[in-house]
Amino acid sequence: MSEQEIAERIAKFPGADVEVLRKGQIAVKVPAEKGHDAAAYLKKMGFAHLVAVEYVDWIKENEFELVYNLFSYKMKMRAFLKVRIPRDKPEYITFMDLWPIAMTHEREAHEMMGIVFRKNPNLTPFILEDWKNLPPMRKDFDSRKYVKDKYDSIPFAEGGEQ
Amino acid sequence: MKEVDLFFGPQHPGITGNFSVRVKIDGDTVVKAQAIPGFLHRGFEKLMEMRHWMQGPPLICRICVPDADHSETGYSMAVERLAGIEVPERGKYIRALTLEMSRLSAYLFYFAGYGGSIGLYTIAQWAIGDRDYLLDLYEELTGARVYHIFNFPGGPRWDTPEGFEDRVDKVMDYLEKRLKEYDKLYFNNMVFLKRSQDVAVMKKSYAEKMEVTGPNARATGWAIDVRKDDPYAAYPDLDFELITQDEGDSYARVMQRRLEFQQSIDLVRQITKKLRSMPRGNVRLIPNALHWKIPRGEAYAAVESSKGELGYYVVSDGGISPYRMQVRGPSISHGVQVYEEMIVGQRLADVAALMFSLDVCPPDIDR
Amino acid sequence: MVDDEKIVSEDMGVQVEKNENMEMRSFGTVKRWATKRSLWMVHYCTGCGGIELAPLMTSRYDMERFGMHPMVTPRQSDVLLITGYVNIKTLKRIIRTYEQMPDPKYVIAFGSCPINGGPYWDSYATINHLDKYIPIDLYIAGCMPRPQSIVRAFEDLMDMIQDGTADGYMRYKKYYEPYKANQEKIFRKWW
Amino acid sequence: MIAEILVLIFMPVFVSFMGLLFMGIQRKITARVQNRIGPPFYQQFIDVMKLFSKRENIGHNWVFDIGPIFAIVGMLTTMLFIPMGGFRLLSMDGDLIVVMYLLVISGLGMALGAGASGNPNAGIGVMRGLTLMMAYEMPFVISVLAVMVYYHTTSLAEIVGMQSGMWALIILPLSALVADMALQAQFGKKPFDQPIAPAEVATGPIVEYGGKYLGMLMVAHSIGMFVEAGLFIDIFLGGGLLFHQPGIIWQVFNFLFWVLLVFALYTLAVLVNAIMPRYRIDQAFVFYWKWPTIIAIIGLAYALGVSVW
Amino acid sequence: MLEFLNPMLRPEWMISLLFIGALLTYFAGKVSSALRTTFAIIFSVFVAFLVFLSGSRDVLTYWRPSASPMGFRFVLSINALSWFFALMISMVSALTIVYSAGFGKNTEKDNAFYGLNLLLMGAMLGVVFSGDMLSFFIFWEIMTLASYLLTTLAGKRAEKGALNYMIISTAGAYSILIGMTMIYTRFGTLEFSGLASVMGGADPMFLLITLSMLGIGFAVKAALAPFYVWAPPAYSEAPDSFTPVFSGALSKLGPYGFTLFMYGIVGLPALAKMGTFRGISDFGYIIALLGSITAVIATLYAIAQDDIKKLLAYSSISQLGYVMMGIGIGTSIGVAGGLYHALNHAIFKTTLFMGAGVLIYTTGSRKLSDMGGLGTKMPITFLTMLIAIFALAGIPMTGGFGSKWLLYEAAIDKKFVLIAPLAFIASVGAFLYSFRILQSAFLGQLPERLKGAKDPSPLITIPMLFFAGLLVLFGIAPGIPLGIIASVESYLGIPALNVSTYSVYLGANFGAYNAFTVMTVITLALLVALALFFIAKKSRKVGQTDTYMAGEVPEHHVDLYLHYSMNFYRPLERIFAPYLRNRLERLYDAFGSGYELISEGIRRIYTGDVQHYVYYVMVFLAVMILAGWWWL
Repeated sequence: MSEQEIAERIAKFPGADVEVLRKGQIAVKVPAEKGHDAAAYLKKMGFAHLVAVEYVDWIKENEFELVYNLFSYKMKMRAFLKVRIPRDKPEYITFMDLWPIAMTHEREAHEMMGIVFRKNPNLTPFILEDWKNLPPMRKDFDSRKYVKDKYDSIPFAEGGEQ
Repeated sequence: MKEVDLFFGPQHPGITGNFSVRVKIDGDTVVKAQAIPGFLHRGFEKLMEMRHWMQGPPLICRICVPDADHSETGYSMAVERLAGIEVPERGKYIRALTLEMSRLSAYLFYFAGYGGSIGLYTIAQWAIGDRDYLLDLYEELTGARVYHIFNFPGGPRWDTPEGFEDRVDKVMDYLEKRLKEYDKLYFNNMVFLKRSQDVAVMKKSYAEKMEVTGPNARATGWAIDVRKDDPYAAYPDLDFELITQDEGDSYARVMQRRLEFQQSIDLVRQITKKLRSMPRGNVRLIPNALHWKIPRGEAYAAVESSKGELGYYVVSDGGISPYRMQVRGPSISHGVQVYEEMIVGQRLADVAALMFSLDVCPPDIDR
Repeated sequence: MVDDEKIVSEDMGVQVEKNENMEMRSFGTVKRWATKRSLWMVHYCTGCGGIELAPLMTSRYDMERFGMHPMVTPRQSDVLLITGYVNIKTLKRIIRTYEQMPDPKYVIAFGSCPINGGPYWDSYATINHLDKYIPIDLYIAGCMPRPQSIVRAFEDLMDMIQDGTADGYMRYKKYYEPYKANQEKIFRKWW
Repeated sequence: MIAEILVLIFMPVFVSFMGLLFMGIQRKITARVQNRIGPPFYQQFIDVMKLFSKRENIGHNWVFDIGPIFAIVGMLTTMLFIPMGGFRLLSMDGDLIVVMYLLVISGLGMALGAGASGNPNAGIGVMRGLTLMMAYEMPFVISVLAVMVYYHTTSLAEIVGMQSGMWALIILPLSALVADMALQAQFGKKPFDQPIAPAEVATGPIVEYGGKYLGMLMVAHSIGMFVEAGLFIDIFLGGGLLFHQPGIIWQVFNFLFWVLLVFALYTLAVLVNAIMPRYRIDQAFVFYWKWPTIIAIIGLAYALGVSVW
Repeated sequence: MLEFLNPMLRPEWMISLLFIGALLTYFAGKVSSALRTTFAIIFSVFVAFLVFLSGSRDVLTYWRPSASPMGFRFVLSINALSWFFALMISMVSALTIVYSAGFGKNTEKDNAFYGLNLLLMGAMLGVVFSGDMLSFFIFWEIMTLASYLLTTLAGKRAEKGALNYMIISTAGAYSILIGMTMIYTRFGTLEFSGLASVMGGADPMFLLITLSMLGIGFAVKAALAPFYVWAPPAYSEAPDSFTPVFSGALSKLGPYGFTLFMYGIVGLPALAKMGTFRGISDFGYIIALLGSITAVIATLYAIAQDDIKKLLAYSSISQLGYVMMGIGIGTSIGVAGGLYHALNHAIFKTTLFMGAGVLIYTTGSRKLSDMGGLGTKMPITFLTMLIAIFALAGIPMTGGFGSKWLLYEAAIDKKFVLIAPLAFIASVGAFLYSFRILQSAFLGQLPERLKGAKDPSPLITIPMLFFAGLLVLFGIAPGIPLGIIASVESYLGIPALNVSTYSVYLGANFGAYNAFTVMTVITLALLVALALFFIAKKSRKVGQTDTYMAGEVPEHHVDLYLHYSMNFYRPLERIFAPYLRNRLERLYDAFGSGYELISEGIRRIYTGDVQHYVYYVMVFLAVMILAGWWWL
């Protein structure tokens, strides 16, 4: 099956905005409220594997984009299911019921981007420890400034040049 | 509850790298496990947003230390896809050569790790010692032992030196010879069989459910491999069949690597044969390294690293550096959730052994 | 938990030993020779440099020739190798491991990252100057340092031990307060 | 009398010296198996010296201190009750059973100290050690019993004396085989080093021991090597008596031969150690209670048959 | 100096004193608890002292021989054998009463507790002092009843165990009764001295049957396989301050019965007539084999216990198996080993149960996994229990080694290739379970809630220290107890053991054990080790949570638990679980539940408290016996 045929099949899902990116990669944009249904639809279609959950901070649009990176071993095809959620209220529903492994990916997205996934029971600190600042992957978190303020300002314990 | 807390890691010989698993044990049976990653977190994804496109490989190769070439190549491929660059034929072969050599050295590390975790230090010494021959080749080819920074967007940095293929073949012969000795010492060792057979069985359905990839998935009988499913570099032209095991236990996982080790040797030989017959010189398309703008869009590229599918999702807003880059480390599935679930009910003695047999690479979880 | 607090503040405080000089004169030479010829490292891969320790232990470089080999727990060890960049989460464990080691103890910082941050100089997750938090006896520059340079570093450390200049553990006691203050700025107090 | 006392004083010193030397040589041998050069043969002395000269030793409480002290006490005491080559030492004042019980002091004391460190790894290590002890004692006791039944004595000196014609190894080969299997676990070598498995329990009982504590344990271990191997030699290899003429020269030769046998036994264990992974503890237990025990029972039946009928 | 006590050094005095004391104590308790406790201590310690003093004498007492009804004569006597056991019993009982006074509880039950304890002590002394089978049996029954009642004092929880105990004991008692009747119908006398002269001539078949019948009764008390099922629940559920007596003293009456009848009355030559196996009687061999099997099975059970008292209960069964093994073997070495082990067991098991009581009192739990790290908080308890455990494990610094050594020597001497390995493996198992106590209770991490734990009052620690001291003394000088045992052996007509104060020597080509040399060498080695230890730098002490946790910081983890004690020997348990599925217990349970139904029915009819009934009956019996002696 070619990319076009698959894209047409996906496009049958109401509200789906399908785009063939390149060989073997299809992007599917759906409104946030339909994300879960679309994922279920894609899973049924054959995109049975959740490779990763990617998250992008589109600060200019004031939106977070969640990219569910799906793969079909049968069709040898990747589908990027994209949903956008508002930056002010970063909340979304978990996809754990479809793919249990989504728990770990969402845990990471929660920590790095501050997105809360409803019904995910395990949004505990994952990689960072005692992190009190803005979630680090957000565009408005300035790593260089943070380093300068936090680490570079510390004096050498035994004295000496900064 | 009186289940005892035991910490495996971060400072523990029973752990791969800098990682921690807190297990609760009842007697010597694990009843609960909690993987604690993050000790190697460097924020690559953030750092990449502050680097140029071409500054990627020097940084990104540090994601998984024993298997650095796959990290570079994955990133390079994602950028190539985004920019629409095609690597020259010879470049593809050299890329595949480095990848397979990287796989070999990672598998040697794997043999050493699993051997060490069940107490066979001799195999650890042998395997790491033999790995040095591969590192020598790398040094000759790239100038570095560990972080080669060799595979850039557009192709490898330079062509192979004169006579390199012969030296590679020599090392392959040596490794093949050594593999027979490994068989005697290790893979046919009675105690090794006892320790690994029927331990921590991963069923195929479970592997599919939890998105386990790479050799771990193939050891359950699930024939998946990015090299076949989403071919890259020179792999479409190379002749190899996927190897699978059916049992899915620790033994199958180790034997999977052992068989793939042999396969990789064969692949390297195929590549060197081809490289000899190819005209030298054209290995790379060189874009403007310092001010290379890549059109808006996003791309994903995955490579089959020694641990499983290592993927890069790169987003560009048309600027000189990535707008967003995200890594899908292979260990994110089998290192955290799968490990936590699989270790429950196993013996304390197998906590480390399972960690090594799954080949968890902590930095690709932490990034 | 309460005990720990007491112990650390009582015993880790400023307590440079009085008979330091006497020891140097009498048994010192032999003791220091023994110490330098039997440096046991903590088995701790804090960063990517851990990968080069494996070749170091095996046939080509074989550090056991110099009596060095990895030990499991800090109590048994003499040398703490900081192999590479130091994440703040790891830094805490490094400090705890370091404090659990008995004197004399030596710290070797490995690669360019602990010196000034290396390629991660602008990363929010790694610290840039390790010697702000624990005393370092020796740095090995490079990324990654080749095994030869590590061997060289150990030889240098041995020389430093022999002439008594590897005094990190004493400096840690002397500047205990500032070190602790610096550590406290990075993460919440646990000691 | 004075000569005897001198021997009694000399032996512990000599044995701990030789033990450390042997351990150094064995590290070298292991290194050769692993394609390495290995440490110098005197490395073990440097290590012990360093450990004793540590500027700081970290302990937990007084029970914790008991561990290494008892380890040395148990091993020293046991050693003096074992005939060593031509030297009988105190073996007339305690027989094989006394020795086998004295041998326990060391381990039990160590277990006490380890437990007092409050580290769960130590507790698990001790559990593994005791389980392993129960495992290997079964075949070991049966095979030693075969010797005791065959010679109808429990006195070590007597057993050694009665083997002047022919070693028990030749008369009771099955028992000797089993006892050597048990020796592997007594030495704490793979595949039976579960108590101190680094990747599993982080060296188990000695997890908290460093500095002088570890130094004392190393000394105790070096003596223990002689005790365990010496016991085997006395029971199965005729106490290493090569020459049966009286005279101090021959006695010294006998003693040297005995030391050589210890070295050979230890080397055998080390070579097996180098090429074996370790069992899980329950596998080790089942291993010992299965075939070695059956072989030992056959050996015992043979010994009984020969001696009674 | 103590001559004025001489008239009282008679068994009837001692027993009467205790029985009177029992009554006095019980009623004094109605007035004042302090008075009651004082009474109890005075009576018991005084009698124990009397027993100790009477050791030098060989007293044989007859009571009203002519006027007794039906021609029975009640005979009480002190001889080497009975004195040896009486000393053990009185020592354990008296010091346990002192020990229980240390807990200072004041409940109505305590009156019964002290009264019954004295009564039990009297009954036990009665058993060992009895010179005829009738009084032996009567005292035996009083003893059983008293101990049953004492067990039920622990409340509801103990009822089932106590009932089990009672039922099996009753069955055993019937068995004894049958044996007794058979002997009486055959010979027309029940006096031991008379029987001793005639039993030897009886035909082997008759001897086998009577000895077996009696043996079943004794085996029940000695908790020999397959009769041990009552012991673990009864020992473990009995009140904490009674278990020491139960396990330490009362259980020794089984071995006493065997020794008395096998060697004191029937005698070695007659036993040999029943058939021999390598020089010892078949009967003895079977007993020895059963003993060693008991030792192994109970050890395996003990390893798997988390309940400290249950662990010790199984350990008691196992150690009694050793005792029976020695007595069964019946050679000079064997009997000496058996009796010595009985003595040792009385001492160390009493200490251990006392220590267990202290631990339970301190921690409020019987589960080993609830304790931890108490070694530095309760050093005296720790040290005494440590010594007792060393004795239990047979470490050659304590008395426990000597007896085990003798037992092995006895087995090896006779080339018993079945018994010797079993005994040895059970002893290795003893290391395992005894270390479990140490590790779980005294070592490891101290739980937060036990931060305030400290050693108990001197009343409790002094008996424990006394026993621990005895164990060490025996460890240095095994000749002291073995000398007494040698005299017992010569009384029984068994060749006496060749002992000097410090060493045991078994014969030209056999082993030797010089405790003094061992102790000297250990001391010297200790000096060497201490020198090594103190030459090096003094160590800095760190807190218990400053321990290797793979670099992790404990404060970062909630509900951290670092004391490894639950399911301590899980790998072993996993291996043995299929083989130890309590098959025997289930059989008995089926039997017992039927019986329970019937007794429940009977209880309904009488509607009173069974305990009281039995207590009154017993007092009545005791009064009758006393009256019978003094006035009939």
